[in-house]
Amino acid sequence: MSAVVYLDNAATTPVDPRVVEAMLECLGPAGDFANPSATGHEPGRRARARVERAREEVAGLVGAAPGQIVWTSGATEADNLALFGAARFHRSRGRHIVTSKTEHPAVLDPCRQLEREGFEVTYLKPAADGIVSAEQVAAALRPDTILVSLMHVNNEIGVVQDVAAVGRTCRQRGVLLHVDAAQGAGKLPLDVERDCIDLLSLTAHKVHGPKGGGALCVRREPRLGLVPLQFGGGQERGLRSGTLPTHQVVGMGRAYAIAAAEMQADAERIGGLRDRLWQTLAAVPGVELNGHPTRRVPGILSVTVDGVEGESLLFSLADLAVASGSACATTSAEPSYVLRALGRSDRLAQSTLRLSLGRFTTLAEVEYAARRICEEIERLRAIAPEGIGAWRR
Amino acid sequence: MSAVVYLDNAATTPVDPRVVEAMLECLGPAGDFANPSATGHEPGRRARARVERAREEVAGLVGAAPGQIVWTSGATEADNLALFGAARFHRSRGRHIVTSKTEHPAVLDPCRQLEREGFEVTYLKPAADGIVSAEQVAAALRPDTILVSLMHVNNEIGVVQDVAAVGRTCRQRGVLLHVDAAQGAGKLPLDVERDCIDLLSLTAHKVHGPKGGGALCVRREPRLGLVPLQFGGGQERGLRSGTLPTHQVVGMGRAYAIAAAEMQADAERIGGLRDRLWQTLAAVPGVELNGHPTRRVPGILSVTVDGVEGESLLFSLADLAVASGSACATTSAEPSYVLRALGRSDRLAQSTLRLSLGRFTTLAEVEYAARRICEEIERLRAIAPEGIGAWRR
Amino acid sequence: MAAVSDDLRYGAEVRRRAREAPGAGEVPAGPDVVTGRAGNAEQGAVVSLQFRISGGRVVEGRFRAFGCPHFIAAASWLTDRLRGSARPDLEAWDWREAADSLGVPPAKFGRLLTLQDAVRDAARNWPGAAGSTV
Amino acid sequence: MAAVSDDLRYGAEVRRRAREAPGAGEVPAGPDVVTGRAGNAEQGAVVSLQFRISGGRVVEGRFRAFGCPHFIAAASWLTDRLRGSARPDLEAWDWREAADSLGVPPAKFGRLLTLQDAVRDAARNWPGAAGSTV
Ligand SMILES: Cc1ncc(COP(=O)(O)O)c(C=O)c1O
Ligand SMILES: Cc1ncc(COP(=O)(O)O)c(C=O)c1O
Repeated sequence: MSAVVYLDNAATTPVDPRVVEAMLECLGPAGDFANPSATGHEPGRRARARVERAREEVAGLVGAAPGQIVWTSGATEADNLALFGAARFHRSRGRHIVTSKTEHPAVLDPCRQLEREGFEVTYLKPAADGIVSAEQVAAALRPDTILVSLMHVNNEIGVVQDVAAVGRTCRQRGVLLHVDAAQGAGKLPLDVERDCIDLLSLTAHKVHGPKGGGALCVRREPRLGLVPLQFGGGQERGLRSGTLPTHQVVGMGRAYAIAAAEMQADAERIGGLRDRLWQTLAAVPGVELNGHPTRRVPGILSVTVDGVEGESLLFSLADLAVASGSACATTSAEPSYVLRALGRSDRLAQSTLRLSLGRFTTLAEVEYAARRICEEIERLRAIAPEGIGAWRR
Repeated sequence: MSAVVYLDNAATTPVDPRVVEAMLECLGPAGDFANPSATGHEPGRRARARVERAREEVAGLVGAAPGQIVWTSGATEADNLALFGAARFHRSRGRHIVTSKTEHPAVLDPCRQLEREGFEVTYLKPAADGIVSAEQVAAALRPDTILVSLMHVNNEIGVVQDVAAVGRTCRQRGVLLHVDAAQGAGKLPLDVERDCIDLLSLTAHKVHGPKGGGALCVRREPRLGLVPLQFGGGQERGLRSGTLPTHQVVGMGRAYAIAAAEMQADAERIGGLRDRLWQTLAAVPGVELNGHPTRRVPGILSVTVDGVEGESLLFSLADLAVASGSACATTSAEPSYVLRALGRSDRLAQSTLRLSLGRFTTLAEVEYAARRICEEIERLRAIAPEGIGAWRR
Repeated sequence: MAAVSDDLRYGAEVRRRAREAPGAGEVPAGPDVVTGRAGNAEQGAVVSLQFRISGGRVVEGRFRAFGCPHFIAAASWLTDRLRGSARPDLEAWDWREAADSLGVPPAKFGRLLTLQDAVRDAARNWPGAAGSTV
Repeated sequence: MAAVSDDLRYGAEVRRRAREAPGAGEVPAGPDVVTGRAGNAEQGAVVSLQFRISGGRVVEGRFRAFGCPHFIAAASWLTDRLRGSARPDLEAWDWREAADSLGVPPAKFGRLLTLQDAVRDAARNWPGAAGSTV
């Protein structure tokens, strides 16, 4: 086992041992491993009952009814199903979509594909603090706008959008709202009813559930039509065919139930650790926070370090598992498009660390990480030529 | 725990404890749980290494190179990606597709959707033994045919198609061949190179791997273009975006490696149990085998029982987990379209049991099941009016 | 190998009757026995009912059935239910009573109609005139 | 907290030099010291090289670098590599030698060119005429 301090919980989290336990109950020959669609026999009915309990757990976390949950293989599939499904179903009503420049690729790439299929997409530019205002959204709506897609919590910088305000705007204007809540669900309260969210993308693995488990929460009343992405056995009311992976669904349910119960305590503890980390780093000249200072999820801290080259900083911190750009994409030397949209130069975007904390992050780890980051900033600056960056006041 | 004898391994299998062990190594905080795309840090590289090892294991089972494997959420997604991906990419070359009437819904339903999108599909009718001949396929090919999709092993009756002969035919005629090997991979030898298979759908959960893990094996030389179903982070060379579920992929790899090593022994043992079951049932008047008598996978036995109503037979066998129609679909009273295509009447199609065996099926279970089935056939016939069916010679 | 959890598509009484089939078989043949049949194997439901009549009333009933568990259970239930009935009772018997008593789902109502047909057939075959005391 | 497995994008020598940066710093100032600079922070690579010259040959080298691990490692490596070199050696030095010796991937070749520029710059700044014995 490694001694690396794991601070990449925004990329993925370890599965909570309580979730592992629930998953294990659905795997081996003695467990509830059966096909939940095989309700003609008892093992199938037991698996089905577990899947339906998980549906209640996931729905419960976001204020939805169980019947609104469509299981998917993750938020990428949920985002794709929401965007392609709604756009293709409603294309006769209009072909304009509104989103933002700082969405996850699981939203942006389907938007680009929809552009190829004849849709028009407006990409809103957030303010320098990462926030897209409801007024900006309202101003972008057109008579042929059918869908707005705005994320809840940004995966790179952790800022939280005011999806409730955007939801009210969209509802008034009769436009569907899709929210990618991959990073926020289970960490901050969400309520699809109160916030007028028509489509909500969820994933298990950002909140100590299994990777490969997700859901799209779909408005039921009035019924919202979607064209499926995957056709076959007709599972999930025909919206998403494919054998339901009992252990994955059950793991997601357990992870969401735990998140619901422990959200406040986790948020306080993790937020406290993040503040501590930030206080230490903020004392280093030339270190800046990315994104709004207070409208943020507890676990994500994005800092830009002037006067230090990003790849060398990461290399030097090999004892920390941290991210630079979006860790969801395959490693690439491209500067983060999110930080660019916020106005960071290419150089500064590349000299950015995303430190993301989770339920298993300890104070000792955070203190170690803070010390190591300060050390390496100092070391790299010491070997750099003078006059790089603007950090030496 | 239940005392039900599980004979529904064609619907899904329990996960082999050795596979569970491999999956467990990728779940908890001490394991290789990281995001395999996060190769900027060591936990990510460890996860990536495991994913790549699994890719070799899965490719190895079907004679492919690791780079041909695209991970999916199962065979449903693999089938959809193959059909939609190839059809949409190659639509300028032609819009005709050939398949059979006895394919899985994960093939038939995308075909129906493609018909709505302007494609034309020929559905070949197999012979009464379930076999579609290469000559039939050849005769259906047209100048505008771009794709043939034929399954390897049928999920309801277990017959094995001669995909090698069909592959040679398609290769000669320059038409792509997709094979759904969900039921056959790991149970019978398969070789995409030798058999000229351009696209091969795989799933883990029919061979004691986890549900929700699958792959599409895609020909590399010459490169075969596909339009993705899911867009996002660009994983899997852009063909299938979404965070790779390390534990699922690793579980599939382990399941396939075990299947490769134990295929022959499993086939002999399971085939022997199936023969034993069949010998007992064949002695009952009015019990008939569905599908070709010898070209079959070891684990699936489909029998039609004349003079007994299907739902009551299943109900009476509540201590056995067996299937009647296709267990992949949600329970429905429709007679199986596969058995109908083979010429069975609605009544006889409904009076059919699919008994499917797996690695954990024991001789005692098979003997118990055989006895119970004979008992219930006798009991139900005893309470039925005279003259139902043709079974009393 | 027991301890199987119940399939809730079938109510408790349906389960018991479909499993044990009380009343299955024939009434010993005789001039006091009336038979009613209905159904079609191709449509998945065939039933024959036999009642022994005494004093113008059913004193014993038996059934044979080919069909789903609800259908078998309803036929079995009928053999009890119609004990003591006179011919007009059989003529008036309505399948909805079986649906209510046994909790049969709407998808199966057609089969209960088959059962009603068999009861009507038995009434038609009632020995002698209405009210005859065999 | 050690025992980290190695990141194989970086060869062993690159890892050692990028971590320990042997040769980082300045040569004590003096008329026998030559400096070469190149690069641009916006493009992610800036280097300055200092060599102390004696008898027309480099006798000591130091570097400062802002850039990726390969770039830092290559600058460090140069301070050793060019010891004993005369001005024409600096003029002729080719970045490919660093690429080969350190196993630098093609995506990083541009940065090695920056390093070559700095070496050329040092050659231009060589004290006195070619062959002068400072
Ligand atoms: C905001 C956001 N949306 C979507 C995704 C994709 O979700 P998944 O990993 O479940 O495919 C991620 C992370 O990967 C994310 O952070
Ligand atoms: C022949 C066949 N194809 C496809 C599938 C669908 O695969 P999955 O369950 O992995 O979605 C199945 C079984 O469910 C199958 O038997």
